[in-house]
Amino acid sequence: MISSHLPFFKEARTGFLALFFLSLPSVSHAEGLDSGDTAWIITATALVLFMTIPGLALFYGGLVRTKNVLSVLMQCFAITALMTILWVVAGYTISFGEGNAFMGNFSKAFLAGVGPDSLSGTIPEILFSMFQLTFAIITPALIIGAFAERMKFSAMLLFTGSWMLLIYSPVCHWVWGGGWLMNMGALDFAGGTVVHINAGIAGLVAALVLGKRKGYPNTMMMPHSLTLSVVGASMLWVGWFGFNAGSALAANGTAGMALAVTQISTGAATLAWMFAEWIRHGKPSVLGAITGAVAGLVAITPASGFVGPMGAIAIGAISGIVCFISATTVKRALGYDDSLDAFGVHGVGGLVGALLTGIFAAPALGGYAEIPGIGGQLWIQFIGSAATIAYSAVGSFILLKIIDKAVGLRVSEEDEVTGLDITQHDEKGYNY
Amino acid sequence: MISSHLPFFKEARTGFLALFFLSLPSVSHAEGLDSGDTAWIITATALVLFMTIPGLALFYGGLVRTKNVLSVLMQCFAITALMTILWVVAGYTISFGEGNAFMGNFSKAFLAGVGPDSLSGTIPEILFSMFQLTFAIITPALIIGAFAERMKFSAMLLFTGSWMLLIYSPVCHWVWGGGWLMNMGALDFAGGTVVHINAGIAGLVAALVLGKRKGYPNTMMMPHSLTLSVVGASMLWVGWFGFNAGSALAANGTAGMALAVTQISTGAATLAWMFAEWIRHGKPSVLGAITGAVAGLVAITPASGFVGPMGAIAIGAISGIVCFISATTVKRALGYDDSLDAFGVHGVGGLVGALLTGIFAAPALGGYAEIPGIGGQLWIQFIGSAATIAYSAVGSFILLKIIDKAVGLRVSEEDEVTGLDITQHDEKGYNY
Amino acid sequence: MISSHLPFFKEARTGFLALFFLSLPSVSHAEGLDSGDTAWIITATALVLFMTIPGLALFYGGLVRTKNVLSVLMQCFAITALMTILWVVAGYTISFGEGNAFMGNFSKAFLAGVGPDSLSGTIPEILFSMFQLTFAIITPALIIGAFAERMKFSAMLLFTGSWMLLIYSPVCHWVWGGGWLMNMGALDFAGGTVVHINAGIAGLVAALVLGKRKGYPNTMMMPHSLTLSVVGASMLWVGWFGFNAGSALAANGTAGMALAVTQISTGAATLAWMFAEWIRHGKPSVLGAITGAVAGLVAITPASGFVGPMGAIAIGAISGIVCFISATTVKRALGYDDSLDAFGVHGVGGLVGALLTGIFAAPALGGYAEIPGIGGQLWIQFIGSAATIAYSAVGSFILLKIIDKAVGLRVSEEDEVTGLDITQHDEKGYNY
Amino acid sequence: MKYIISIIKPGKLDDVREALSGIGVTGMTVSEVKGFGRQKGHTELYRGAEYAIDFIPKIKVEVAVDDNLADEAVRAVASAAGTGKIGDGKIFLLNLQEAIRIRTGESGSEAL
Amino acid sequence: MKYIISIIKPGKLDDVREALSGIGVTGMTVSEVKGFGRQKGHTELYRGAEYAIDFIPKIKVEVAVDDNLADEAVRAVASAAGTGKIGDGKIFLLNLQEAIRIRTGESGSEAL
Amino acid sequence: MKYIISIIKPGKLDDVREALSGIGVTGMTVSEVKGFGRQKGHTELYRGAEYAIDFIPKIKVEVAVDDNLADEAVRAVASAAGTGKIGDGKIFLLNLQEAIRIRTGESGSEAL
Ligand SMILES: Nc1ncnc2c1ncn2[C@@H]1O[C@H](COP(=O)(O)OP(=O)(O)O)[C@@H](O)[C@H]1O
Ligand SMILES: Nc1ncnc2c1ncn2[C@@H]1O[C@H](COP(=O)(O)OP(=O)(O)O)[C@@H](O)[C@H]1O
Ligand SMILES: Nc1ncnc2c1ncn2[C@@H]1O[C@H](COP(=O)(O)OP(=O)(O)O)[C@@H](O)[C@H]1O
Repeated sequence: MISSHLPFFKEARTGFLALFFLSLPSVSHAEGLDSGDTAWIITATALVLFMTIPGLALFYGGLVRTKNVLSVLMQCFAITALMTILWVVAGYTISFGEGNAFMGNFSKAFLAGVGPDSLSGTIPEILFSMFQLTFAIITPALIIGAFAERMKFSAMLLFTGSWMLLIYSPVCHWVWGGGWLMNMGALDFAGGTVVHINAGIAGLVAALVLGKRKGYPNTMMMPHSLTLSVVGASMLWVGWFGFNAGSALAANGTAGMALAVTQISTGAATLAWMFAEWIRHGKPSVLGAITGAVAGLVAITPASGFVGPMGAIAIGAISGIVCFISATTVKRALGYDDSLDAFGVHGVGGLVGALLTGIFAAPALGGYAEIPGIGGQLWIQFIGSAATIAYSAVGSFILLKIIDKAVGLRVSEEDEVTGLDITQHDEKGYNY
Repeated sequence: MISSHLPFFKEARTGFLALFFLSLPSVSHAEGLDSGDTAWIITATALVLFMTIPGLALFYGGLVRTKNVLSVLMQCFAITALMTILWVVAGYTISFGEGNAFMGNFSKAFLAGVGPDSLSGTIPEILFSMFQLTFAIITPALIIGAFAERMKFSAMLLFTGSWMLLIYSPVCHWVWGGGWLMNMGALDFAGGTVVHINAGIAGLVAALVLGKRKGYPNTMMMPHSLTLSVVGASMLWVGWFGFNAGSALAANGTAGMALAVTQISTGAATLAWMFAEWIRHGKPSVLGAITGAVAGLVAITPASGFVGPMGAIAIGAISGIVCFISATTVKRALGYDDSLDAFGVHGVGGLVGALLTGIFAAPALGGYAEIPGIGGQLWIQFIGSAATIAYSAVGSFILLKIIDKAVGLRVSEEDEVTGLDITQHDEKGYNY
Repeated sequence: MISSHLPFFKEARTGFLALFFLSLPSVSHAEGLDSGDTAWIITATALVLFMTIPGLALFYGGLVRTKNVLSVLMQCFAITALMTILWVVAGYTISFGEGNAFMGNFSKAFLAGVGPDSLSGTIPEILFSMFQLTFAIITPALIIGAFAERMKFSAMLLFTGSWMLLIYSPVCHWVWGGGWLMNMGALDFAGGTVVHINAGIAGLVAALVLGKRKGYPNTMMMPHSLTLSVVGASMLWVGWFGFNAGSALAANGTAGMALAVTQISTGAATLAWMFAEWIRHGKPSVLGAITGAVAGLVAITPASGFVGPMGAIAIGAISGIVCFISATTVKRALGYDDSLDAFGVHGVGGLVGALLTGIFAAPALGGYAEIPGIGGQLWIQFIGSAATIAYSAVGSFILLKIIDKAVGLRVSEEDEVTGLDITQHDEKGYNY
Repeated sequence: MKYIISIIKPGKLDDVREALSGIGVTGMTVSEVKGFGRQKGHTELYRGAEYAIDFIPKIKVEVAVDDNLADEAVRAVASAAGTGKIGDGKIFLLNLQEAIRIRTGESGSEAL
Repeated sequence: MKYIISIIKPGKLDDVREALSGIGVTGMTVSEVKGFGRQKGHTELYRGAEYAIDFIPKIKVEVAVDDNLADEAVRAVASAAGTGKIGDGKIFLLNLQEAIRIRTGESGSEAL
Repeated sequence: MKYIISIIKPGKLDDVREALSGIGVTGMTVSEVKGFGRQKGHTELYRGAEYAIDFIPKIKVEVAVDDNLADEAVRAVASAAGTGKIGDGKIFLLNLQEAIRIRTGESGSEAL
């Protein structure tokens, strides 16, 4: 059993590798705890929670029409609460329990055996489980962008809850919990496949199953407050340091580099989208700049512990352009209604990032991972992405169909016109 | 004299126990400083400040009517500034100066002797004093929810300032500064009595002394922006990690567990309130969900270093239901106008938490405190709560009456109708 | 070569002193890394980024008229992206490359040689470079307050980008990168000259070169949302802990004291401005309170590692009063249109702070710096400020004139009336 | 038919609505306006300068009524909105030539 | 000339605008209003209490038209705004004495 | 009595208010509206698509005046609001049958 405080281990190729071994029931050895690493991961946990509430809530909330703003905020907030309980009950153990190559066993259901003294590497395991929880919160929350403005609140709870347990947690186990993708050598530092491809594909499927919003695409559906969306995007940017640099699970050089490439990729993607739009439409839009930033954040996520500053510029710039095309031209051409571009940005950006990680992680290109050649690694990255896409698509489709039968997915047309705030919650976002 | 870097001491039953001993004038021994603990407490200090501005300011600010939004923001902001100076001058020394069982002496007035090299346990004492300051800021700020929309700004400054020095600081000394409740073994990890019961009771008294808002309860007084309130509640949730996990005063397993139970209790309370309201009124409201979250945060506060995940679920669920009843049915029945439910959530939630701490801290129930049996501890918890209620109620009443005589507590009816923003500050919250 | 982990060095008179030596190409010695210090500086980096987006963006965004809110948010956001790339390319090496007394050389262009293992003192150099980047982002962002509501977006990008490389980075080198002011013994812990005087003067020059907004000063130009501005100011306050306490580059007593004096100065300045206005105009305004807070934050910045609590009260109170006068009476008298008081608060507050640092850093006045007598230090502080003022004024003027010739600085009068949101970005801040 | 435009205090809308419903008015349209009459506004502060704000928030209530209800409607509004204090508001009565209910196409007083 | 005030559903503005443009109306003024007629409002929840909100958001469209266009304009609005459901709205027709185009000083039907 | 409805540019409200006060008008009601006439709107961008926004923000000023003040009031508004550019606005004059001051119950021109 490898001890987690060996230096090379902290810089290991997969951010969460340590956990697989160390999350086994273990006697307390608080001497192995590093207060600096612990300090950083407590903070990172706060940052990633902050990404969902209020970060993502505001980003998405600003983009919908006034009559639906509360519904979006409420969905993010309720997801945060619901995933917390489900994670404690079963999500954590499915993801990080010992188990087999496909899912964890139930040895850690209800966080059994995770006391204040159990360690995961150099940090308390209870802290590790909470850090991971924040990922299990934001991933289903990302999906809601695809079906915003038309799904029933009850159906949304059922879908995101079951999705987290049955889709997210197994994929998390594959990649970070000692499952088959981890063993195959797939590189996913902070969640390109687990989080972004996974959520993006689920969003696309949900958008297709639910159908378009009434009036789409002919009616203008302008964001009711881009001001809020800019605030939300800014919070996502800042919080993403917790996401990516936190995935080092330590306060060390890998964390520092993960933070740096996150910042650099995001800067590059923001500029890329902005200039692409400026050239194409004559003006750079604010919505473009902030969406570009999110694209850059998404794309660097799987790569963040493995690439250097130059790789970050490349990944950022490419993802900015590709997502610009996918969220505008492609979406318009294909005609599905991914309301807030959950698929167009997270799905597509996650895929771009997962594949480019296989390229720019190479030491020859300024990366820091030991990989079996760019071609070989690309193939592994492709397998990881394809498996996630397939599992997420099929699984999400089945869940949606079952819930549709059970309670109905979509609000009535009249309720959609009135808005979800009044019809689902008897409240309004603003009473000026 | 017990050295604070002994492991058992960091996990001591009262989060701030170390301080009583270590805040004595001490020679600098910077070798005792732990950079990881210090890193976390700096961050925690930032997080708890963030809870008040902008967190609580937004939560409360969104709940009032448009014409009073600035008054609420201004009250939170001015309280932050005022408490800072008063704490430096006398609050810190009353709370944590050596003194007797009831209050500290004035040896640390003006932070005398608290240089960059003095330590409090493993962190700089100056940092400890600032971390504690953030508690002394948010506690009076919580009270303003009870008298929102009708108190004079001048009276508010006088009341909160004198209250912090004369009510908060002594109670802080009782519980954390080496006073009688600490010695009796009262468990209050992060401020169930000191902060929440204390502020909640002061709020109730203030609401009664000031009387109802004109038009209450017949006129609808809808929150002018639930959007802002959701943002504020989200910030409170995130910031509360600083509050509770910071109260471990170290980056260790206790901090990790405090963070975890905070998250879990809040999730449980959010869901509890949400489903309770869903069942009772047919729809889950956003205001309910976010208030439920705050109730869960409040109730877990005293328990956070002592209970485990299962205790957290219980405390969260119970506080969610109890506060739902207290802020709706009970308030309506009794007829007082606690504008933003400072008492209904913080007072009641704090009491629920203080008592349940005595139960779920028991190792038999998954807790981590050495207690003299559940019954014995419950009795101690009851004494602590009762003493705080009595002192806060009487003290607040006297202060309010004196200030009413001196400058008048309440704005004129006409000013109340016009709104506090224009009448107290000659400004408006929005000029769209 | 002095090793940076000697205790006295961490408390060195110039916060960033360590870097000059340690940022030389160095072999990896990860054993020198302190995880606690690293944890804190990662967090501090997040906090300072948070100051710009969304902090400053909201503070400034709330102060403009509805039709220009997005333009301000977009400027802050685009600056964040642009500076990130420019800093990686050349800004970092101009600031912290070895070079001469006036600027760094290009040895670190594209962050050459800054891998995950290079250290800067006890933290990874890549982290140090990112922490510094956040300063290189906020400084040009501060300037936009001076020319808000009238500058072309394209001109703004050209100006802030070239200004960061040609004005900010050299001054940064002078003071923190081993340049002449550092060698002379100028005290600037976290950026009184480098950041605030520098940005404030550039803002004044820009306000003069661009001219007044149409209608100024006769038309009322009320902040469209003081609510947002209070939120922004609150975020600045919290984030500033990263700015000042982060400049200790370690989690130690100096960081703790820097945090404390930041808090105390800000409290004092808030109250000072508030009471000054209350006395003069009969009511304390919210805009006054939050601007006072910013003034206090600005003024304590250069002093934050060197002064004690009493010095902080003095610096805060003085800066609150002086900035109150400069942003109201003086601005009105001189007639320039510094839209959001970038000069009146940052320029003036920075100067007040830079000079008072020379006084209150003296151990006799409760400070912690070894200085050559108050008079001598004041003279050095004066030289540092004067040099920054001169260089920034002349340099900014030249850049503005060149850009005016190239693309034009100011939007057409019609576009100014319509608002920058529609004319520069084809979007609106709100669609309620 | 008459078209009655009333400018009232914001807090009086509920009373006015009830008074009108009471006499059988089944529909009305309201909007937020600002105005001034004898009642003066307030002062706002910006960067130490005081600005006089002339306009005060008011509510505008529009109802179309049959001729025989007009007087009663005016009286109902006046008594419901009145406090005897400055700023109580005004009522304006215009002649309404035609009214149409879009849903049914009914016109004239049947449409009200 | 006639002054036509139409209260329509928010989602129907574009249709109404096009219908009016179609018959040659070259200008109009719209505002956000709230109202009720036969259509009732909704319920809002606050701290466990339910409040009935009577008023529903509507759009008010005002157009001044020449006499000979008036009937056609009313018909255009009615058919563009109608869905046959409750809440479709109302049209009110007032007599317009004079219209002036500020820019040119033109008056009467030339000003429209 | 006359009821004068003026649609003006947002930036012109202060001038119009002063002009009207200058000729002895003691009250008025304003509201925010959107409209179009000859002046066209602007374009807004969303996800790479451009949308034409027809409506431009305007201010609607309503004043009730005595008959003998009507012409003067119209002229005052016209000259204060005019810039000679497209989008200057329009003035509509309606006949006002009755006006009531709620506070006192005064009616007719005394109520203005
Ligand atoms: N002549 C007028 N024309 C249009 N609106 C008016 C006029 N006079 C008053 N109003 C409207 O009525 C509101 C109430 O007027 P108020 O100050 O109560 O008048 P008074 O003091 O004469 O009763 C004003 O705010 C304004 O909106
Ligand atoms: N008598 C009236 N006076 C003024 N406005 C009216 C009147 N009746 C209806 N309205 C306006 O028309 C809107 C639509 O009315 P609606 O409920 O469709 O009436 P109906 O059911 O009679 O067709 C209402 O919301 C209100 O704004
Ligand atoms: N026929 C009309 N009916 C109602 N409002 C009108 C009409 N024509 C113009 N308006 C209003 O007047 C405003 C200004 O019109 P404008 O474009 O200046 O007209 P013009 O170019 O004919 O002078 C418009 O935005 C609209 O609100």
